[in-house]
Amino acid sequence: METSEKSLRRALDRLFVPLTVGPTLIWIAAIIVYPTARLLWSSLFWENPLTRETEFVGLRNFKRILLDPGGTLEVFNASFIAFTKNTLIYVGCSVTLSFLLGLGIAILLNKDLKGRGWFRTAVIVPWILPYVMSGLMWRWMFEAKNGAINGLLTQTGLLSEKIAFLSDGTLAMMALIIADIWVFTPFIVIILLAGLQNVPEQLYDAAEVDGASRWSRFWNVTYPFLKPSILVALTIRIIFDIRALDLVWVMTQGGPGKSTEVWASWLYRTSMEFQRTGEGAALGVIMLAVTFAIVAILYTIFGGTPYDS
Amino acid sequence: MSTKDSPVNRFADRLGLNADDAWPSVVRERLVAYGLLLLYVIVIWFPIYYIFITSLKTQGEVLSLPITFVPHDPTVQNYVDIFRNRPFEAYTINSLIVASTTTLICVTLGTMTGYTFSRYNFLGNKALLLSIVAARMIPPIALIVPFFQIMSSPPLIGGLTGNLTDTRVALILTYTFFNLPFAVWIMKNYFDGVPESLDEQAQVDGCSTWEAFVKVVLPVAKPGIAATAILAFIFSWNEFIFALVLTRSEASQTLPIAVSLFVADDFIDWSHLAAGGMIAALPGILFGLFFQRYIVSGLTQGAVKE
Amino acid sequence: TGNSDGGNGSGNGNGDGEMADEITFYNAGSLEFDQGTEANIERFEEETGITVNVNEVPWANLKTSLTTIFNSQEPKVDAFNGPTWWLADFVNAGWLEPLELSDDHMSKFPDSLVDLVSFDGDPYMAPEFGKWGTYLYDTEVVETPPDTWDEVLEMGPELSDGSRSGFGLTWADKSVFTFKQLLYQAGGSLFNENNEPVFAGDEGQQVMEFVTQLRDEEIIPDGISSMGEGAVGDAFIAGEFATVESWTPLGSRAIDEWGEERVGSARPPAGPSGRATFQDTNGISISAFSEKKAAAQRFAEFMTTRESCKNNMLVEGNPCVVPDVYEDDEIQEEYPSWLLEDMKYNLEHAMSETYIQQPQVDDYIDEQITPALLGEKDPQTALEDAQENVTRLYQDIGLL
Amino acid sequence: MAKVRLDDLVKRFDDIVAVDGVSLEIPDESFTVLVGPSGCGKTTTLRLIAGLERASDGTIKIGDEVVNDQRAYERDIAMVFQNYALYPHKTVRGNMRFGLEQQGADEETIQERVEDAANLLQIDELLDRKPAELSGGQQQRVALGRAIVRNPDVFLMDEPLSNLDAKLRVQMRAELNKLHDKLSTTTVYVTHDQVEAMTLGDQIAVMNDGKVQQVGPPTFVYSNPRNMFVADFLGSPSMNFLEGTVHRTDDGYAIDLGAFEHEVPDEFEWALEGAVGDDVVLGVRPEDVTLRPDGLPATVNVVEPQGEKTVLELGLGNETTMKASVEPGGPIQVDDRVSVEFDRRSLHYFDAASGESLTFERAENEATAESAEEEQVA
Amino acid sequence: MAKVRLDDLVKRFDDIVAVDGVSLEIPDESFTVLVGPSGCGKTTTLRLIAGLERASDGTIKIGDEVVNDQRAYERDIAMVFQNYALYPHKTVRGNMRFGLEQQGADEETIQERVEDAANLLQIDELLDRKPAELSGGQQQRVALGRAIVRNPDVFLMDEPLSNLDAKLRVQMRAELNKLHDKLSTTTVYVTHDQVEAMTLGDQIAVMNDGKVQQVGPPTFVYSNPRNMFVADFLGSPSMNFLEGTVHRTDDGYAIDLGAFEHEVPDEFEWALEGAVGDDVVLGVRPEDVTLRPDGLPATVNVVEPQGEKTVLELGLGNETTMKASVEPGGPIQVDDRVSVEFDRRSLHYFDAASGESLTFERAENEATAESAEEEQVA
Ligand SMILES: Nc1ncnc2c1ncn2[C@@H]1O[C@H](COP(=O)(O)OP(=O)(O)OP(=O)(O)O)[C@@H](O)[C@H]1O
Ligand SMILES: Nc1ncnc2c1ncn2[C@@H]1O[C@H](COP(=O)(O)OP(=O)(O)OP(=O)(O)O)[C@@H](O)[C@H]1O
Ligand SMILES: [Mg+2]
Ligand SMILES: [Mg+2]
Repeated sequence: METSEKSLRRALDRLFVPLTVGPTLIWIAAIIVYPTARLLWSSLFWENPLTRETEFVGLRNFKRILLDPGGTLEVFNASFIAFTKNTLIYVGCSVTLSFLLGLGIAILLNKDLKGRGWFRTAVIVPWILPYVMSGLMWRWMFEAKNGAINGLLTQTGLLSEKIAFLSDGTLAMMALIIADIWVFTPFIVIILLAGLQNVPEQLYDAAEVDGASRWSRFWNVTYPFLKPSILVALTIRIIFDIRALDLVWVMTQGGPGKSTEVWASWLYRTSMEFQRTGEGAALGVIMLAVTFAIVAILYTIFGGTPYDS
Repeated sequence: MSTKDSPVNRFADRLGLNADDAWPSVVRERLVAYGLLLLYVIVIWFPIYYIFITSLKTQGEVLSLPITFVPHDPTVQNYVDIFRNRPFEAYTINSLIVASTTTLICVTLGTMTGYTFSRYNFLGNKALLLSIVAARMIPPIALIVPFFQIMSSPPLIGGLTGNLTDTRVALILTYTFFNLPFAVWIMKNYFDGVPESLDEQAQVDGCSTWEAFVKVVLPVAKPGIAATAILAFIFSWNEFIFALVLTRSEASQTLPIAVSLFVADDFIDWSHLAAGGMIAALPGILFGLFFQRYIVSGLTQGAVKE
Repeated sequence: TGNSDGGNGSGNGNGDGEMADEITFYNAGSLEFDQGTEANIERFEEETGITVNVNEVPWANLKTSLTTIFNSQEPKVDAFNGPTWWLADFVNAGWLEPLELSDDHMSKFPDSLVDLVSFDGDPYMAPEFGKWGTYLYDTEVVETPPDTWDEVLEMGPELSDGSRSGFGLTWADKSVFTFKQLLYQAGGSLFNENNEPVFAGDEGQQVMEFVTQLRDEEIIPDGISSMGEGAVGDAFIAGEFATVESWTPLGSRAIDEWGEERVGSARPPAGPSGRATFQDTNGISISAFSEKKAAAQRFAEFMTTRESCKNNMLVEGNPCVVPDVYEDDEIQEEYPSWLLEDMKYNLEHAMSETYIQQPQVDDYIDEQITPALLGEKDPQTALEDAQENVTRLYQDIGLL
Repeated sequence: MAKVRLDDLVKRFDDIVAVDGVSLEIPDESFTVLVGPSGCGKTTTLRLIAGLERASDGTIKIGDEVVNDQRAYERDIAMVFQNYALYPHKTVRGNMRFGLEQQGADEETIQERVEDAANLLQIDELLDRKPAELSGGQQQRVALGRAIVRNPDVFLMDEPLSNLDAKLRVQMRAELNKLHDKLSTTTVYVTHDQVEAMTLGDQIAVMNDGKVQQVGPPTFVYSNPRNMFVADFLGSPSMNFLEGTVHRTDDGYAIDLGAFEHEVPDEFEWALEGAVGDDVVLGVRPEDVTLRPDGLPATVNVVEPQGEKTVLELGLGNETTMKASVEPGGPIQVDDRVSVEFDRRSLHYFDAASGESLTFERAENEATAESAEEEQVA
Repeated sequence: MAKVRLDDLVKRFDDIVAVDGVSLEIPDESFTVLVGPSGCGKTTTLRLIAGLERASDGTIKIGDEVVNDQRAYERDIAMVFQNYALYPHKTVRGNMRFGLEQQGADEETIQERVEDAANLLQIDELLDRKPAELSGGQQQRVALGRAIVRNPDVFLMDEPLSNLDAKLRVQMRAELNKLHDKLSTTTVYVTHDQVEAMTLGDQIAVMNDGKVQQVGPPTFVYSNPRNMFVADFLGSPSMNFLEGTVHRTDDGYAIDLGAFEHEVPDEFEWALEGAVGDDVVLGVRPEDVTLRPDGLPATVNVVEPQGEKTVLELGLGNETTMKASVEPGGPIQVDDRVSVEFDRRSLHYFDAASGESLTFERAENEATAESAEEEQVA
């Protein structure tokens, strides 16, 4: 009796690893591996929207997404070029600007200030609000007639005419970028702040004793330690922005015209609205590849810690 | 010091702005830092303020000009309306169920798996861990089609009738996709920081591996679990795109969808939208105010480590 | 197009005989913004005792939702409110139940509209309310509105100055609708009887030429916004356009903002072939998989009676698709008669086409003509590219 | 309480052999200290005894039972970790109770034992605090208390004092001593601090490179190191080593140490008999180097006053330096010329090639004989 | 090189007064050690001299200049930190160059100085490695090298050896000594290790609670502590303290210590003249407690053999215990009854209330007189 209890205990103990890891692996296989496999699979098929029949088409979906259908005048599909450009502008501007802003705020927050906790709380909040709510909130801010920005600008006399921000391609992109910066800067702040706090305090002292100026201290002490955080901040930020649809969807739906159509909204539209699931999947695969490529590039630039030899 | 014991000086003292104990340039820097931070906070909170006051305005005031930055006649009518005229109760309940179930699953699995990854050197654990990290990089939007297909095809297992679209189950399954790898990662990094000698002490004290895990490691890991749970909850609570694709009725629609429903083809009901938005934003704001520490630590554990 | 849903449910479905006491109705967006529909549903519930469970789905998501439900043949939805663009696809897939609407019921709509919603002689959608072309001008700037395209081009430069453009064209967010309206005015169409795209023909070229001239003469503003954005309405109201070719709801909105005096209405400037406008109707259809078809039929009929139509226009201002209603006293009281007269005229001259994969086709056209209209692409090539894409799509599908 | 016996114990981690054939008898009620430099395998040995690692080879006996296959929770041991490993979420009382609760002891016993241990360690007043509210020394006591209440067969301690500051460490050392006198539980104690080892152990086992170099009572090992490693490791400053070649002289043996010639005293001649012509190493502890007239001439290079003693670094000839520990307060200054002599009784000779002591064997035999005598007397 | 002078230096952190009126003269070319228990303000004092903290009050002079308002980078100092604070991403060379680069030195000078310093410290071969590839001792050398190349007015060192293991620490201590002999740069050195302080300093300043307790040459301070704190802090094991009341006897003074009566030797009578009836504390260092027949009877409680010496804990009477440091290898065992005597020359008397030494004043005067004499001779 007692021995059987003992041996049961021992048996359970032996099974600790499979029992704790197994369910998660199965779960992940079901929820990540399987869909990913399906994505790759369906990128090779065409589904007839009328008959719902599927047909293996090889790489045709990729060709349709990437290349000029006629193949006569231009090599690349005009939409692909246009939306890639939009995506580049959107991701490029918002990542760059939010990174610089976030770095500044992180440096300020890293100072020995009383009430730092409160500032940090206040700074974080935009990131943890639902994107839909943030997107709509900014749509409301930019609204042509009753929006707060037009209100502020005209009621203070800075502007004589109200601007229909979201009706103009360039301004709409700008509005999107601003909203994106608003939402994601806190993330940069948190990550960079963690990096800043990793810098051993004594190195600053050492540099000061060594006679280093502020700028020299930043490059010689702060930056090497910040690099891993920069890597994380940029990687996550960029791959997040490439995939992020929420803000675009609620603020502009890719409009006006297609001036804010980015890869994510294009993918959504292609597969959900036009039911071209094969091409949507192909686009998904392309995004996947680009994401991994970007991560690889960022790693080569910012990879490694200051302690690496 | 006592000669200038005015309230202003004492306040400056509290903020570390007293030039007596610090270098003048440091004091100047601090002053500038306070100024800039304050400005930044005001700027980024202004939209939240604006949508908040919009939620307290009548529709008339919202649409009237000039724009008011303090509501003339603040009212909670919008909040009452959305709960009375629209199924906001159902949306809220959906959001709560989906977010908390997802959190529960992710925390349970993430904790167990994270612990084992942190402590054991089993066959292929490095590769498995790496693939979990890689899984976090898959753009969810790319998987929207497969998810949609899977959820809308008849279930493989179980005797449930119909497919999973428009059920909370579909959302929960989907959200674990975002959150589970993240949870495993946070918890693994957290456990890496819990001295292994604690588990060993527990074993020496007569605990089997399971008992040591449950009785000693888990209680010690509470802050890590809290961080994981809060982030998983927030992510699930806020998610929009998958909910948009996978839900279609109040049987499963969550608050973000509910808020987007105020956007009609040619008209947006801003005052009610604002009220709905504030409800949807509530957990975020509350968590931000009270659990900022956990959010930051979870994020840094989950993102920065290695 | 094969219509095989006869055997699918309606014949032997239990729904036909007894009347269910509730139905599920999918509505695009929240009912709150469809007060007309809401009011009519209330009336329906009162009169019939059938409860209508309204399911609000975001507009952008409605088609996906319905597609999934129909794909899995679920009886989740009985009736829904949608635009005509999906009709062809849905009917083709056998997802919709033909409506049992009497000739009497249907004959009150303009013929072109009845054509639009009928396949093989059966109506599949009961037209509920519509949006179609309208032409408005600012009486403070324009005395006599231009009557033809040529006159637009003539008068345009005078009407335009620094902050104002002479002519605005808009169908909210859909430049392709603008294109279609002009195409019909030029006497063209997107497709011929054999489902072959023909919009790159002469008429299409005339449209592109016309618009290009407008741009060259700076009669329409530069930039994308001029080509398709609800905000053109805002701009018109802000006084940035002397005249605007837009859609019906803008009329009542302008009157609300400006008062009746300032708003001028006219029939659209005639193109080479006439004054056709573009019809974009919303209506009610019934799922082939519904288990409550009888009640749903009753609902579809009720919601589209003359009475309901009128009511909807009174409550919400949704333009009614029954020409007769524009003579009605109550309506006459609510809106200025000169506006009603033009609306009725335009309704009766509205044109439209239904075709397979309409959103996709429209997107192909849109994606080509937008750069063309912005001067970034040769109009001829653009139309041809679009046509080529559509052709390829139809070949893929097996229509061609 | 029980004796512990390790036989040819081996533990490999991948390529590393952390413990390389350790055989060790830990008598019942003894206080055995494993001492050695960092990385020599002390901790691993202790963890093998605890059951926290599984032996790659060899056997571990606790009492008369081979416990190789038992996990830690199945063995009746208690362990004190270097960082104390107190459960941060439990109070001191909770920490101390936990082991007993796991054993299923009844409430009464638990309370009694906890009270007793707390009394013994003078932590009664801390029972309701959490570990974070305790000082290092107090945490240390709680960790001990947690082990004591269990009343296990064996106590295992892994550098339990190394996180304490110097004063406290000295104090706790004395308390550990008293505690063991009181409880007499078999204890295996790991440290890399030779003073701690010498002070605490009934028996010390000096380890290096995964192997036990020498086992024995501390003073015996100190004065009779088996090889150069042990000689060097114990004692601070370390033993001075002088290398040279043995040759015969008229009245015995001498070693040519370069700077001077060392005549081997009569009592060590037996050891060098077989080593003529070999390289040997003479070992002299600094405290056995005394300043006395008529000795070897030397120059003072460094003077390190340490309070109770002063350590000199002396230069003999050009290359050779050695340390001497002298009475403090003398007038000696850097660059003074002095004359030194070695305490003849405490000289050590090692084989230069193997590092093995040449004098050890006889010393051990003598010790064994002595203890045998003692036992007979007792 | 320059002397450093602190006058009434105060540093407050919010409510904490970390440095509380420190006045200290650090002569040019001296090696001054600040020593004291954890938290006593040593580091803060050093950082004030470095210019890493701003003084709340008082003045700091380097050379003849008041530097209170200069930041660290404006002062000509170099600092060695406890954990070395090497730039982990720079090579050893890069680390050593950095300070000179920042000063704008020309390439030639930089290379020359780096080479020289590397030679001096025997780290030439490590110049192209990164800190992570170095052992603790090597890192320590690099940190020193970084300071040396600067050729500053003052070296500041904050526990530079505390991260090294015992053997290495002893070795580096000797090297620091030699280095200072060679370079003669004024050095301020912080440690909490009294042995280190005694060994290294020309002058030690014992600190406690933000105040300097005593300044002087190490051996002088060791044998003439100004108060009980200093007496207790220096020496291991610590000085034994025995408290009692002074009363007159026929031929002088005696102190009733409970367990026994202590007769004050003649040479200390002057110190106790004014203390009759007061509570005083007798201080005896363990090495001054000798086992000799006909002394005070005592019982051995604990025997701690430490190799070169053995420490005994002795019980005198019921309550009083004291430690004695005796020659190792004796036959003494626990519970033996022994008899002890104190070395009469090395007794210390303190006022029990204030802790101040009663004998210190005269000792200081004597020392001053002596050194004045010496100076006259020189
Ligand atoms: N889990 C492990 N995996 C791989 N190698 C290990 C492991 N544990 C210990 N080792 C190696 O085994 C050797 C002995 O380690 P051990 O911890 O027993 O030394 P130690 O004597 O306790 O040293 P210290 O005084 O530094 O604690 C070392 O080389 C160490 O690196
Ligand atoms: N930046 C600071 N802010 C607040 N208090 C401080 C700060 N630096 C030091 N203190 C406090 O000042 C006192 C003296 O600290 P300091 O570091 O000088 O001690 P220390 O003698 O160097 O001790 P240790 O040996 O532990 O290094 C301590 O009580 C410490 O807590
Ligand atoms: Mg160890
Ligand atoms: Mg310090």
